[in-house]
Amino acid sequence: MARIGVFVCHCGENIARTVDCARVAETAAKFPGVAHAVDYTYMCSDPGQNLIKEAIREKRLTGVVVAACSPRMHEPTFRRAAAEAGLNPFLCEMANIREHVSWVHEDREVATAKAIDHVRIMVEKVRHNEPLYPIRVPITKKALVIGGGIAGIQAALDIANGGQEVILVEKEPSIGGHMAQLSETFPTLDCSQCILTPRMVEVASHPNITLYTYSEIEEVEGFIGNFEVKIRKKARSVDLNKCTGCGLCMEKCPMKKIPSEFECGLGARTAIYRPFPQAVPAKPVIDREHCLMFTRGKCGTCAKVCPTGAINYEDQDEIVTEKVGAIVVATGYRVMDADLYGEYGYGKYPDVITGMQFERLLSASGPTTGEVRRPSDGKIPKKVVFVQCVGSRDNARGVPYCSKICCMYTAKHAMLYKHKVHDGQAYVFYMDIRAGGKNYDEFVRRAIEEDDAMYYRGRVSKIYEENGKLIVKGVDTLSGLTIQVNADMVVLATAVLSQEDAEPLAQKLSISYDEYDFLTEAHPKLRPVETNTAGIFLAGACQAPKDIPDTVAQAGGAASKVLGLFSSDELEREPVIARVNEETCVACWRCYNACPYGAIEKKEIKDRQGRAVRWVAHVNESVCAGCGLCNAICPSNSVELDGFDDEQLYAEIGALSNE
Amino acid sequence: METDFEPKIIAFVCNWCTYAGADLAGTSRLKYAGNVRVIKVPCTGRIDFMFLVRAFEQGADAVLVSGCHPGDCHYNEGNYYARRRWTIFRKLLHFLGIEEDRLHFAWVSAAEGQKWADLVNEVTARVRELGPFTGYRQLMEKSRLTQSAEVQPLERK
Amino acid sequence: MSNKTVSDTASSFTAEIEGRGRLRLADCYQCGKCSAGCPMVDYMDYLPHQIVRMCQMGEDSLREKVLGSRTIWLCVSCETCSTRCPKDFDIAHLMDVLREMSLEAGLQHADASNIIAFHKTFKNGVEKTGRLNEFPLAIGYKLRSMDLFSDVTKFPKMVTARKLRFLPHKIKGRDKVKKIFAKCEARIRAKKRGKK
Amino acid sequence: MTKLGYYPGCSLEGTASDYGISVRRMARALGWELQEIEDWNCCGATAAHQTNHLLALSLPARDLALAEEQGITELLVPCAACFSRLVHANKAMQQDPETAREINDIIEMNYRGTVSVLNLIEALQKYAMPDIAGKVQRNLSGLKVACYYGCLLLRPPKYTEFDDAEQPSSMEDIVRALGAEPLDWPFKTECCGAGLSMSNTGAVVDLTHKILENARHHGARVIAVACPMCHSNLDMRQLDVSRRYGKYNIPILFLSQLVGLALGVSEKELGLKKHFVKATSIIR
Ligand SMILES: Cc1cc2nc3c(=O)[nH]c(=O)nc-3n(C[C@H](O)[C@H](O)[C@H](O)COP(=O)(O)OP(=O)(O)OC[C@H]3O[C@@H](n4cnc5c(N)ncnc54)[C@H](O)[C@@H]3O)c2cc1C
Ligand SMILES: Cc1cc2nc3c(=O)[nH]c(=O)nc-3n(C[C@H](O)[C@H](O)[C@H](O)COP(=O)(O)OP(=O)(O)OC[C@H]3O[C@@H](n4cnc5c(N)ncnc54)[C@H](O)[C@@H]3O)c2cc1C
Ligand code: SF4
Ligand code: SF4
Ligand code: SF4
Ligand code: SF4
Ligand code: SF4
Ligand code: SF4
Ligand code: SF4
Ligand code: SF4
Repeated sequence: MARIGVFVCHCGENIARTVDCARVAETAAKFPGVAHAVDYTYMCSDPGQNLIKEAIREKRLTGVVVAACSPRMHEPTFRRAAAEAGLNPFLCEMANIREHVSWVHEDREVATAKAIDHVRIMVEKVRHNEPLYPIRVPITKKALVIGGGIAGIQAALDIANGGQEVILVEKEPSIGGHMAQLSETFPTLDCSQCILTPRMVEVASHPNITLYTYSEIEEVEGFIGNFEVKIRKKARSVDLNKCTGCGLCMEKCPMKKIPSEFECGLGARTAIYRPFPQAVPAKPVIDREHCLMFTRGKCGTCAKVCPTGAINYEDQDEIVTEKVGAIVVATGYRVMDADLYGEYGYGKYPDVITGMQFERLLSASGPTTGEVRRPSDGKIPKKVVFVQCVGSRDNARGVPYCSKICCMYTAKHAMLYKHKVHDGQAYVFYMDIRAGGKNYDEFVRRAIEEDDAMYYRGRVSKIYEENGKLIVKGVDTLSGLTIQVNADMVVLATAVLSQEDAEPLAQKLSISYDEYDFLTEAHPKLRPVETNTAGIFLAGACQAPKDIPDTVAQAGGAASKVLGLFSSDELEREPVIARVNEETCVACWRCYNACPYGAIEKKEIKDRQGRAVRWVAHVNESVCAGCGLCNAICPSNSVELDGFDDEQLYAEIGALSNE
Repeated sequence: METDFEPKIIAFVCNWCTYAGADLAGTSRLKYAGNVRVIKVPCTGRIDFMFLVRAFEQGADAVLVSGCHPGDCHYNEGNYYARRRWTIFRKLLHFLGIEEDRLHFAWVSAAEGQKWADLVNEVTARVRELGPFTGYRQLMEKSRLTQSAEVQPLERK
Repeated sequence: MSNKTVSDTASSFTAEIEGRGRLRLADCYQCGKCSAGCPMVDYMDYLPHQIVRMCQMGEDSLREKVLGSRTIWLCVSCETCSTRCPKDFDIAHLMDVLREMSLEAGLQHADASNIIAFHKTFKNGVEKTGRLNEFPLAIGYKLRSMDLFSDVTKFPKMVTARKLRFLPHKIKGRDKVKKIFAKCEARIRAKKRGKK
Repeated sequence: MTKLGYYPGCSLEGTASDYGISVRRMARALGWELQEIEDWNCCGATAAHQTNHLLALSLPARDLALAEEQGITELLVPCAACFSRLVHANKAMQQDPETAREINDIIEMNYRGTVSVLNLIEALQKYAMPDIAGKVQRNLSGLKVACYYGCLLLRPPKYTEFDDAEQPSSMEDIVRALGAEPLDWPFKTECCGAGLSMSNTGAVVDLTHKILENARHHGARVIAVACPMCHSNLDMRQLDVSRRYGKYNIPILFLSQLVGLALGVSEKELGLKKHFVKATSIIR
């Protein structure tokens, strides 16, 4: 038999001015299951709370309804009071008669009637409430960072310096990401490698960081605080423990003409190679697709010359399993293939190149040691055309979004080109200049005002070669003139795209991604580094096109979220979660498909002999966020949401029937 | 139309957006019609069609459902599901002989106190025009006469 | 020509174009790629993207500028612009629509009369016989355009090469073709009235 | 034996009779049977297209409907302008039921959208490649050919669905298979302004000149085309171009003529004598 106590608050005059509180209490006293009903001036004051506590003890109350302000205001207060008096806090509810009643209605009769109804609703709810217990989850204090670009490096270092352990997984043979390829960086023009390499070295030597390069995520299971991750360490064919990085093998390898990925095809590498001289680890890997030992079964030169016997052609992929409590995804981006635009002749004319290739030409460590030379004949180009928005903002053949970084790096390119080729002329075709950021617009203006870059407002329609010149046909919409430039070189600012494997990775992690496969944050403004899967965070260009300052800021944010999570030993969360009745579940998987959090699992029911009998849905408590979608759509009424189950809600609706 | 008819409207609102929006109307001391009774759910995705039927059965003259704006759902996509189902809800109600204007869907965010107040006023005015709802009860009466107990309204608690 | 236009967004010009052409003018973001690649741009009075822009602005004062422009008649429907437009805006089709409207409104540019004469002759021929015979086409065109001398030198060679036939071939279904012409023209007229 | 529906179009019966003749002759040499649509009408070409959009769909729609009635599933349309109008109408009716209804109502027929339209290059790709190389009778080696596509065969790609609209290569493949030497040149898709040939000669001469000059610059001995309008512009207008810009002498061959020559058909049978720029001297 329910014994519910109703406590009606006056809130001084705030409620009592329009609501007849005494009458509310009197009426409530007569509701079925109500054992006690009083009104009082300030329920949240100490005496008010004591009134409740005493009543719980003395009247042996099985539930409490406080008719007062919004639960957003004082629900924790009254639940705490109930708990102190020995009542399960989830048996205490609030009826909102202030924000929803007294403050919004003037007529005393109307307000009092509504207050009575709101109390009746909550009394009915409490009559059907069950005690609930907060869920506690232990936390494994070790973080996984996926991707070793500047985002992953920064996040790993911040977490490690915060005193927690980190595992950094990078799929390439070296960490560094795109930033390692850049020459100098806007808006300050500092040398990219000079600021990046010290951090790469720090990662390698940090006692709290375990580095897995040439490795990929195979499988992720578990939930916040308790993930279990399988990592595939790809066969490197070089024993990292034995190799000293002397480089003899690379010197002697006969396969010398392989286009270097790091140089964007402008330079060559060997089959056993290090992507770039400052690579971390500074040890090579054998590219089995090109190595003669693997393609033809003969060579073995590297093994012969290696002084430490580090070469191992028999090396196999290895799977390691790690337990972690949080994950930071920092897998970065990829640059669009300009082949898509036949009218620009990329791939056909060697002197039509991408922005990333131009970075390599500008880089002191690049294929031309930092001199700007044409790939076709090595001549210094005197007229260079830069075309912005190639593939970006293009609904027809590219992507509709703005890639955000190319306006800035194009201005940088125009500037650096002029610094290197004093008698050269840069032309930039742009649609809009997007330079929002500290010192960004000033930077672009400098390219125009001091380094004489000629900016034309319009797109380019066609590029073709004639007598060794690249004829660029564009337009300047501001003057209404068509423009032809007879250029020596053309640089295309191609769109920033998500990684090719972003979607499968997101699915492994059960995090969401947008239609372009960029990973999605939980809220664009208020939770920009969290995903909607608890315990998984985002950093860098895997979330959206981003420059280095934004990437580093987000990486720091992700790291501090991880450190915050690791600051306690256990997680506690509200017990509003779904539960499946395994007897009635018919395994239709509607809930499984609908749950926005992937909280529903498929569970096998076994008989006594351990044979599988049937499947049912099962809710993972740690993952369920309590939205109740599953409850509403289950065709067999087999899922109930604790705290908002069908019985409770029908009771609440029933409370409104005309007597 | 009857002038002294005071409609009874049941509102299902989500905890994160509309409930908070209604709170804001309160803290801003906006005044609006007193005909709505609020039932809080975690998300509009939690709403079962039978809740609406039950509300009408309990004498509601109209039902109002309101949650977060699309894309702002606290549960990411909960209200997308809800939205998709709303169209079906409408059709089902129509099938049961309930006028479409007795079911209102809206988006009210936590910042839209004024919108909540306006919404309540609009819906109340509209239902006042429509008059009291009797259709569903008549329908049930009819089915009770002609058919077995199975079609009777869900048993009351 | 005035360089000033008074904002008056309550114009029906934009809506009319969009309705006829199933186009959404707002799609164009004025990148100019169409103009940059148009083969006829050197002969035009407005660049193709400027035509789109004026259609977007839609003021009635621009109706005459657009429908009276040379550009819309010089466009040869090569589709270069539509093929390369990053917004998938079918600007070549817009030109079709504008020509149609220009003719109806009687606003066509003086220089366009040659082109229009050619089109008229062409259509008349097809309407009568169901097929086109280029000899009457050439003669008819020359009569309409009063451009009697150009290309005259080529006729003898064409005739000896038996590239020109003097008597038009008439198809059996020419009544059907005639009816198609009548129906299409009636419908376009009806659509135009509907707009007003 | 390959059997194809055939829509010659007005030009191939008139000013481009050499194209028409050579297509038929080439087809015979390849062993194709062409079934001409009975009682076909003019597709409307650019004139209808430019001034009445309903007419521009209805005229070709009648031809498609006739073809369908006559049991044709694949329709060879050698004229690029007709090809363009026919694929446009075809796609518009296949993709949009509302358009299909409106047009069927105008033509008072019921076209269901079952015909697929092929241009000459597509047909050769599909039914003559790659074994055409084995049938070559005449040695064309060393003949430098600039393949000119013009605009209507390729654009807009969403309708034509044929080759790469910016860097096409299918005609080159055929020319190479014939033993000749296709050139790489950037103007192969530039427009020659053919639609205005009669009415705005000045502009057209300029455009034609640019194309001829570009081809000559890249060493073209002949230009191969698959469009009667491109042909009449480049061939007939070459006199006007020469008058204004200095002498040009580049024979313009229809692709069907080139294929025919390679297969050993005589110059006369292929209508080569009808050209303004003498084209009979290209083979020794
Ligand atoms: C031409 C050009 C010039 C630029 N110039 C500048 C500039 O001057 N200033 C500036 O601020 N920004 C510049 N940028 C932008 C800059 O490159 C990015 O902001 C920055 O690199 C983003 O870092 P990131 O770590 O997020 O991504 P990335 O650098 O892409 O790093 C991602 C890392 O993750 C690894 N990875 C990917 N997938 C997986 C996986 N599944 N498992 C494991 N590892 C994975 C990758 O191998 C890579 O190492 C430029 C960009 C371009 C294209
Ligand atoms: C018209 C307008 C529209 C905008 N619209 C959007 C939008 O749609 N979306 C969006 O994302 N952003 C928008 N913004 C930007 C947004 O307002 C800012 O990004 C955001 O408010 C920045 O937050 P903040 O906390 O850094 O600074 P502030 O909001 O300025 O907060 C700083 C606080 O510090 C206090 N303070 C200052 N000095 C001291 C001191 N010495 N001691 C103690 N306290 C101090 C101030 O009183 C203030 O409370 C808009 C801005 C404007 C002007
Ligand atoms: S409990 Fe709420 S309503 Fe009551 S006095 Fe405190 S603040 Fe006011
Ligand atoms: S030779 Fe041996 S030790 Fe030296 S870099 Fe190569 S693998 Fe390492
Ligand atoms: S075995 Fe392979 S990697 Fe080693 S030297 Fe030979 S080709 Fe190079
Ligand atoms: S950043 Fe600039 S260049 Fe890049 S897509 Fe955006 S507008 Fe275009
Ligand atoms: S309540 Fe929501 S989050 Fe929890 S299992 Fe159901 S659908 Fe998933
Ligand atoms: S929706 Fe219901 S019946 Fe279907 S799987 Fe989920 S719990 Fe089981
Ligand atoms: S190319 Fe397209 S988007 Fe650009 S100006 Fe022309 S019509 Fe507009
Ligand atoms: S279709 Fe007309 S406007 Fe477009 S590029 Fe060709 S000539 Fe120019």
